[in-house]
Amino acid sequence: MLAFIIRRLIQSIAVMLTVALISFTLFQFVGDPINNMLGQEASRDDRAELRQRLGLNDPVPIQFVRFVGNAVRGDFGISYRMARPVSTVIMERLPATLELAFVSGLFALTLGIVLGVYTALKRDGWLSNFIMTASLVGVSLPTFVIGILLIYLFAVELQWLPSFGRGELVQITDNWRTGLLTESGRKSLILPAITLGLFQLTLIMRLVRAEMLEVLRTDYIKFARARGLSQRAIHFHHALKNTLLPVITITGLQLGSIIAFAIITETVFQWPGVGLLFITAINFVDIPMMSAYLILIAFIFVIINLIVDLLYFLVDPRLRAEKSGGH
Amino acid sequence: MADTLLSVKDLVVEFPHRRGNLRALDQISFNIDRGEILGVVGESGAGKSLTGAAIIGLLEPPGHVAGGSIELDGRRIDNISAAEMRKIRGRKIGMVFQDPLTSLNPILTIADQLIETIQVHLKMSDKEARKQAIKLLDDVGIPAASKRIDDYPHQFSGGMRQRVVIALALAGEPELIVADEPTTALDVSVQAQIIDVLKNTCKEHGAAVMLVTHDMGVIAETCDRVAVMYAGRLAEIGPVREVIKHPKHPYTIGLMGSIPSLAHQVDRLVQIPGSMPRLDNIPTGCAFNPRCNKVFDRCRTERPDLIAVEGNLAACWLHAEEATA
Amino acid sequence: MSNLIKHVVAGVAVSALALSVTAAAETLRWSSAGDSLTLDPHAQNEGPTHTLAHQIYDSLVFRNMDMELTAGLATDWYVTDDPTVWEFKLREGVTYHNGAAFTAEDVVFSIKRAQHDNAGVRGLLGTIADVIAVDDHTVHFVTNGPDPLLPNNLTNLFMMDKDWAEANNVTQVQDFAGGEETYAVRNANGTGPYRLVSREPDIRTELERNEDYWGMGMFPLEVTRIIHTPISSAATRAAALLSGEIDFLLDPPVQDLQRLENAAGITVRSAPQNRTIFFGMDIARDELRQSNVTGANPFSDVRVREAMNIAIDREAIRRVVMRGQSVPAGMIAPPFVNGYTEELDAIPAVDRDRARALLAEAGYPDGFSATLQCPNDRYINDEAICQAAVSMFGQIGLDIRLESKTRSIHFADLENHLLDFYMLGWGVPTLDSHYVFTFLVESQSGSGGAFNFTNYANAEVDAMIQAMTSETDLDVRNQMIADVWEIVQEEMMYLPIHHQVLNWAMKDNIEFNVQAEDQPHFMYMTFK
Amino acid sequence: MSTESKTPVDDIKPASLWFRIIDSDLFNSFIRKPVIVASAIITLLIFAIALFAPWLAPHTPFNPSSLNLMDGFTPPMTANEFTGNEYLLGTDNQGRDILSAIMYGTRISLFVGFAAVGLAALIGITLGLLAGYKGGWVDGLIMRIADVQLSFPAILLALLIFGVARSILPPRVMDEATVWVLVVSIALSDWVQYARTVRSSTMAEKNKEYVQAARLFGVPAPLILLRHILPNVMGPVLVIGTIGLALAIILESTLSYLGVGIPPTQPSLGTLIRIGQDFLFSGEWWITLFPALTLLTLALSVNLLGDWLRDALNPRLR
Repeated sequence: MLAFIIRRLIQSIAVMLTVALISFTLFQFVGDPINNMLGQEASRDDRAELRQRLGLNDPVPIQFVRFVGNAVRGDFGISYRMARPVSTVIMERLPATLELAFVSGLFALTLGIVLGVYTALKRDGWLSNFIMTASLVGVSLPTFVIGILLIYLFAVELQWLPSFGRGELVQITDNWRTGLLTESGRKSLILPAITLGLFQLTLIMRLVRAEMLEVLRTDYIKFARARGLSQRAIHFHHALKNTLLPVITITGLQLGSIIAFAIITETVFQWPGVGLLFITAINFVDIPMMSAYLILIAFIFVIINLIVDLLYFLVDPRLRAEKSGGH
Repeated sequence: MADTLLSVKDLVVEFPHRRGNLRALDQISFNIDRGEILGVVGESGAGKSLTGAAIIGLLEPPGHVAGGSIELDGRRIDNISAAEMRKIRGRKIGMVFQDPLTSLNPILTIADQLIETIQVHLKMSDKEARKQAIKLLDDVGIPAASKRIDDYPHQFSGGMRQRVVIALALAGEPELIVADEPTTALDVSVQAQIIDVLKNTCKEHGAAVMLVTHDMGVIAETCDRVAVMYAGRLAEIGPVREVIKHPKHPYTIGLMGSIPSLAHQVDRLVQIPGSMPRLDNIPTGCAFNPRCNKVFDRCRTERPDLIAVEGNLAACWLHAEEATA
Repeated sequence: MSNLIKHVVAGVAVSALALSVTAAAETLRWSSAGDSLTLDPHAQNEGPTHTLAHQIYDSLVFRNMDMELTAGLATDWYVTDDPTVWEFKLREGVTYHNGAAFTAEDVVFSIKRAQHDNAGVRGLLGTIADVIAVDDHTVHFVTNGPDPLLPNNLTNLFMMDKDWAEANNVTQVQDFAGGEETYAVRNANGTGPYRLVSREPDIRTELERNEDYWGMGMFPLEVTRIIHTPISSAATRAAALLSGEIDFLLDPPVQDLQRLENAAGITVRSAPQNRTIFFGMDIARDELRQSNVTGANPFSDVRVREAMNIAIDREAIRRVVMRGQSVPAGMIAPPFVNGYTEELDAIPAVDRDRARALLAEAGYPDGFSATLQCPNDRYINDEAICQAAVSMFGQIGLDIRLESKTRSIHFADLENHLLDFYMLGWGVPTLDSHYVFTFLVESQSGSGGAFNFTNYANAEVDAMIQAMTSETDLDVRNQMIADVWEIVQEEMMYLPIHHQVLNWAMKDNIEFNVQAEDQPHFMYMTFK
Repeated sequence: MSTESKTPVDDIKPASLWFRIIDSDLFNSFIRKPVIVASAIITLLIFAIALFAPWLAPHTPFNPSSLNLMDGFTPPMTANEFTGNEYLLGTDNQGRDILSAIMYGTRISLFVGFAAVGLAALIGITLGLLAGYKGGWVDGLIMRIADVQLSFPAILLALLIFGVARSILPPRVMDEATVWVLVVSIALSDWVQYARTVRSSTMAEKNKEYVQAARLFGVPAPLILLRHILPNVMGPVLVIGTIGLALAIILESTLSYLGVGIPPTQPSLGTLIRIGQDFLFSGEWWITLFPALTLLTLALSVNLLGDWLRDALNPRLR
């Protein structure tokens, strides 16, 4: 067990280093921050001098070592654009993204599992077929189009739900402000969460359905039937549990993608999270902000992967036995 | 004569197919008495397993019973509702599958699966059910049953798992166990043990057994009677000694002749030229007629019914005159 | 635009408007694409940053909603007998939001702070040699040579409290490389009409009326609370106003103006903006970087430039791309800039036949290929304008490829002199043509020609442009301006497209005129 | 077919994918589902229109000099108020005929989709076969690379690759390479699926007797992989590929939305939608609606086909 965790940790660190290298290298190529930091009308001398002070003239390897060293300490420097420490800004914005990702993940997961199980059990029912086809519509349109259509319908035409932002927030800790505790906050969450979760919902639903169909064909389900167990016990006690095991892995990765795909949703709904921060950073070539975001995403992925592995470990008795050396 | 537990009459099972219905079982008739062990033997695809599945009501759709009847304790069970059938499965008829490695749910403990099954059929408290479960495991020969009961399936060897499967099949105290090739997937060294366990525990629990197998040796040692199937039809049925010593159907004769020693298995009849016809291509008359060395005209046009010959029943026109004589 | 007063030199004290402040508490929820970058008033020289600063801080003078130079913290200003010294009389009895008094010492401190290396606004103060507090309410600005335009450069220069800055260790402007953020980035203590209640950068900024404001009674000040939420997506911005979630939208997307105008309860107001959009060409290189012509630079032939100039259908761009929201331009300066004339701004007639003939004359009967570089998120419909232009150039036989990029990359490429043919927009905050010349026409040397990427260099023109800075005789100076414009129009290294038109969309109970600098001073806003 | 007409219907093991495709069961399950037949017809129709766009389209939307700006924003089947021109599906903000733009745009989108899927499959299959067949450190290395790749979601990866390409390629090259950069971006974010599937199938296949026998006969490894193992893993690859095609087309349009896609002078379907969505509130609905409907129809049909194919090729679900 310990060996397993250590091995995974080492792998994770290797992944993180690679990502750091990639994101660092990338920004050696992209845009020039100086132009954004100084106004359009600054003179050439001003620019050269700022470049020198930011260390942009140092050899690349030195810049990288400095970068990794600082990153480990959570120091990604000062945002070129906001003139504030990147890590502080990200910590302020992260709760918004996590809240959105969490709610849309929950939406995708619960509805995805319910619909997946339903369509698997009623494989040839008209409602199942309808759900299966309708779900494809959701993945056949780009997210931004869906978001704009939702805004048009629910915000502009019906005026039921807000078109942007997080609504009223409640301060919980210094950095964490939540919209979940106010009505306007919850209302503001609905459209972005649906927009963001729709794609994952379809994926999870289809995955659950396929897995469930596979499981329902296994011998142990047949044997359970032959023992006269009730339909419910077979579907939900025996089949569902086995179905959800592989779903955990995929869903974990999906949760990571949700955070990344939030870039689009946050842009459409002006959701003040890290995705919007990233897009703004790209436009302003705010290199410290961009690299911090990339590393953050990779970090979240690595953490989710670790958690998924451990969860799998706890849930699946076969793995547990293997890794702990059996009886 | 002991009383009849199961009575199968003219059972027909069909699979709809775009080239017409395929008859997988064609007018099968036989009885099983209480406490009796009936062996069912035949080549792959002869319909042995299908017969078992039809009895317990677990035909894979689109397969379905298209004719005849199945009676348990004098009550028809082939046309009852799914809910009623569920009450019979496990409680009246238990089933043992071929592969113990896949028959057990990998993520539930043995206790979970056993207790759940017991409580579905018998009114028992958790504590009683657990006691009963341990007893069942004891019965099927699991050492240290009270400790091992909380293990997961993967912690048992193949043979041990099949014992667990037998325990599970017996958990609802059924009167009939359908054992579908219960030893095929197992290591040769434990096959005999498992057959013993099956035979003895069923006897102790008063359950009759329908034992589907390839293994004539097992049939000879274990069964009271044996049924021989060919191309979805019953070729011959009778007491085990009679069928082995004095087979009446040319197919059975070939079958017995092909076995140098009884310990051998019958997978393919090397001594009879040709192979079993496919379901969409069964000849008219006797299904065996293209391969039969005693074939005559009637065999090619008219399908023989089971005819009583010296204590056996055989579906062969060779015996038609004897019977009527 | 003739009614716009073109005060360039002399300042006028604003006549006190006898207005009673309405008691009704009005909260204004407004939005725009971008947010202020920092609360530090001297750190950035950028529109949205100044917009917020104008609500919280005051400058000595500012441009009101009609672009008139208006008295802010200074009540009077004039050149002393020494032409290199400006005297500013300061308003008395003004206090900061924290209660401290505003004095001449603060002016000296603020100007010195704004001249620091880290200050983004220091470019505006290049001519100031020294600032001296004569007494508590008199300040002298000493300039390097006469600077008749000095007050024009002070409209976005905000006054900070020296004691507050010292107490919070923000006597210097934030240094980006320095590590920590400074107190002034997120906190403010101004003398302005509104005080800061809370601020989350890029998310939400809330202000409340400063009840002790010196301008109480002089300005309407009907808005008591201001909540700003930036929205970057154009469609969402429009949706927010349509759904009633905001009251005022600074930059409605032009394509949605019709829809907003037609919506019940919403009105759109417009005015010409102080910004002209144009194409520039590198005319000095021997050979273009991206062209099928080798060994020659087609853009260096004035006939080619003229052919391209008359190939552009500016009227079609105005009508279709801009939805009528632009003024086709013949010069790079809007009407309220000193030096503007209608003759210079007249647009050439579209004449494709003559354009082809000119090209043939120049030796390109079959046209040539080149690349046009455009930003796609800087100016109103910038990319669409370029696309339209490419198709118009195509119609006279030129094979122009379009490359559009985000503004940061576009300007970086420009800055690095990588572009043959590019789009640029230019505003004239000083309202004087010299600003245009020194950035766009003067040859690249020292501080001159910082945005002259055409590489146009004409020593005679340079001399005239430099002479303008110290010429105190207005008529002579204006003649210089007219002369330079004539040369610029002849050389055609720039192809002007149009002057942008500003549109502000708001609930129709709001009375608020569009300011040509795109700077809303919310204290002027009134409600029906 | 004729030689196989006597082939018994069930449970004989087909020798290869091609056999399975020709096998009448697949065809039958196809014919019996009208929705699937319709999807296939629509998909083929869209493919054909895209392929023959230069001959079918009424205008040449990618030639800027053929556009008349004054034709801009012409509603469908209505004469333009200045020029009097009429277009079946209207025009966009540049006066481009929407119908022709859709035809050409679909061509680009499909090209990107096919090329990306092809490249992803090529990389994925090669690495998957290698990992599954060789095992050991080769396997370990390839799967670790896959892990790193997975920690970057597709969209971020594509943004990154695009950013790098844009800065290191000279502008002229980049302009011509945009489509290919997009293809590579999407392919690199998508190959892992193929690799994983192929790897596990390969590991299962390589221990089968026929492969062992081929090995004993001294058949070289590449030949074993190509002749014996590859055909057996093509089924799942085909399914992933079909659904991947739809995903690639959508991803392309999303990247366009974020500003790193195909330039608007030669718009793909996604770019058209992105341009058009600016005009959604202003009443020019046709600019975005028709391309969006085309994309929806195409992606839906392809997805339905992929779905059906997955079920049909999976013997356990048959």
